[in-house]
Amino acid sequence: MIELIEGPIETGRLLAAISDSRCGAQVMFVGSTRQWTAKGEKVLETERLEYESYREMALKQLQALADKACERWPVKKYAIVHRLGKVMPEEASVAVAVSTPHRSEAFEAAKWLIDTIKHDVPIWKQEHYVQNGAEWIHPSSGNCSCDHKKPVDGEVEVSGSERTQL
Amino acid sequence: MIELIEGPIETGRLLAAISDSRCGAQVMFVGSTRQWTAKGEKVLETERLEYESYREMALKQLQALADKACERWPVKKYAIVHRLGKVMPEEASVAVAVSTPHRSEAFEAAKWLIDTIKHDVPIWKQEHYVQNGAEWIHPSSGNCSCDHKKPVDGEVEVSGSERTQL
Amino acid sequence: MSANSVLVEVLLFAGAAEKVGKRSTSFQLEPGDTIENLQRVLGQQYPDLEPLLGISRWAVNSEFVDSSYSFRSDMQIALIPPVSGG
Amino acid sequence: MSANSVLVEVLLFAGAAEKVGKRSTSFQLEPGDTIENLQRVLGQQYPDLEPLLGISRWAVNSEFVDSSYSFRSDMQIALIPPVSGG
Repeated sequence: MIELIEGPIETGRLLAAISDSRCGAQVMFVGSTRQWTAKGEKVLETERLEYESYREMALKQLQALADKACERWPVKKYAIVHRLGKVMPEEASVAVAVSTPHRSEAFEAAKWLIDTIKHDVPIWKQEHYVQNGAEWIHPSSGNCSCDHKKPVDGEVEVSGSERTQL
Repeated sequence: MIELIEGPIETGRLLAAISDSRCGAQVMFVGSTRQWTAKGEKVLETERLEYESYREMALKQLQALADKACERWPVKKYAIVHRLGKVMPEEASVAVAVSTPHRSEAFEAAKWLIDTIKHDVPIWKQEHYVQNGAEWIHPSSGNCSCDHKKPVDGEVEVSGSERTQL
Repeated sequence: MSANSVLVEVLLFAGAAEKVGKRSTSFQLEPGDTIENLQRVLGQQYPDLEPLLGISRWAVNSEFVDSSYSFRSDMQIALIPPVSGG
Repeated sequence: MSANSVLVEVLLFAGAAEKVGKRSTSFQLEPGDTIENLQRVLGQQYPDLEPLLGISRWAVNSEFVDSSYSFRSDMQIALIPPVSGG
């Protein structure tokens, strides 16, 4: 199951889709809109996120990543759903679920998928702050909270000039 | 949320329980009954699992592990549910879910929790094979598929003498 | 058996309960007796339990203890064979 | 502009679409022109886009390509600023 959808993500659908009699382990990652984000001394409040994609390429890339995960790990079934449009605090923007015979490979495959999705799939978020307007998030290379490329903590926007006031 | 229950695990309840406005990441592990298990050249078919626990101690240990996870990682909310009694193929026997601000720590905390639960919480499974009777599973130390102690693949029962025919 | 001896009940689970044929068993222990003593007595009484005893842990009042632990009264003692939850 | 020049449409997304003020833009390119040429022309026409251009990738027909890629006709070209899904 690979989907880009406009409405809420129903995680139960993903888990049902990956159920498999050869598998004893399912791992699901759910990414959701964080309302409160610590940034240095300050805490920023997010009103909502808005996602857009290059749909055709995003679907193609997601399929390629899922295929690669099935090659690298004994993933028997997978489900990847990304929501587009407005996503409010605590709502899910993405869910990635895999089933494998044993658990360590499920954790590895799910983590690799979400890390790689965040680097290689053409989907973008626009963060709408309660007090600071909106900005498209374009993480500069090397400034990513995952260990996919460099283990530096925190996403950083490209530059101050990327910020636009609403 | 920490529960030992007799009926089906509703994973939606766990995800609802860990929703948190400070968190952008949720990871849930679901362990389910594997119907088909490769063992050397053979494939064994499981008819069902039956779980029993030392309930009082299991609840105390689960709470202690959850507390430790919250100390080691910025886990804001957690949910751990283990099912007891009969669990049929593809049904969930255990679900562990955590929410954290960022994703790498959610993967680490969820993996540590399920690995540690499988080593230190007094719950046991009796595997009922379609063709080979039933046996209580008591993994000898060092024979575990996780990397908690030694990274040796496959759980092994104590000895042939532990097997009883139904 | 001294006048001070205590009756200790040991909870049994899973394969251990199966080998012994019941879910708990009682022993008369002397003050100062340890888990090690209890384990020896249990193994003598139930030889089938020996292989499992060798790889099991013990718990007192829902906490793991080591084999040098010595008994007092009012304790819930449990033999914890290798666990397999999850 | 030669007789063989091709009209190339470039898809723009997110911050790049915001800077340019539209979701696609067209350029007349010569046969043999590469992504590198296109990127230079785009930067000259939209100076605000420069910082983002420097850290963006390019895709042709839904696959990432490098800057030496040279154009043919019938291609869907997209500027892919650093992604932030998830």
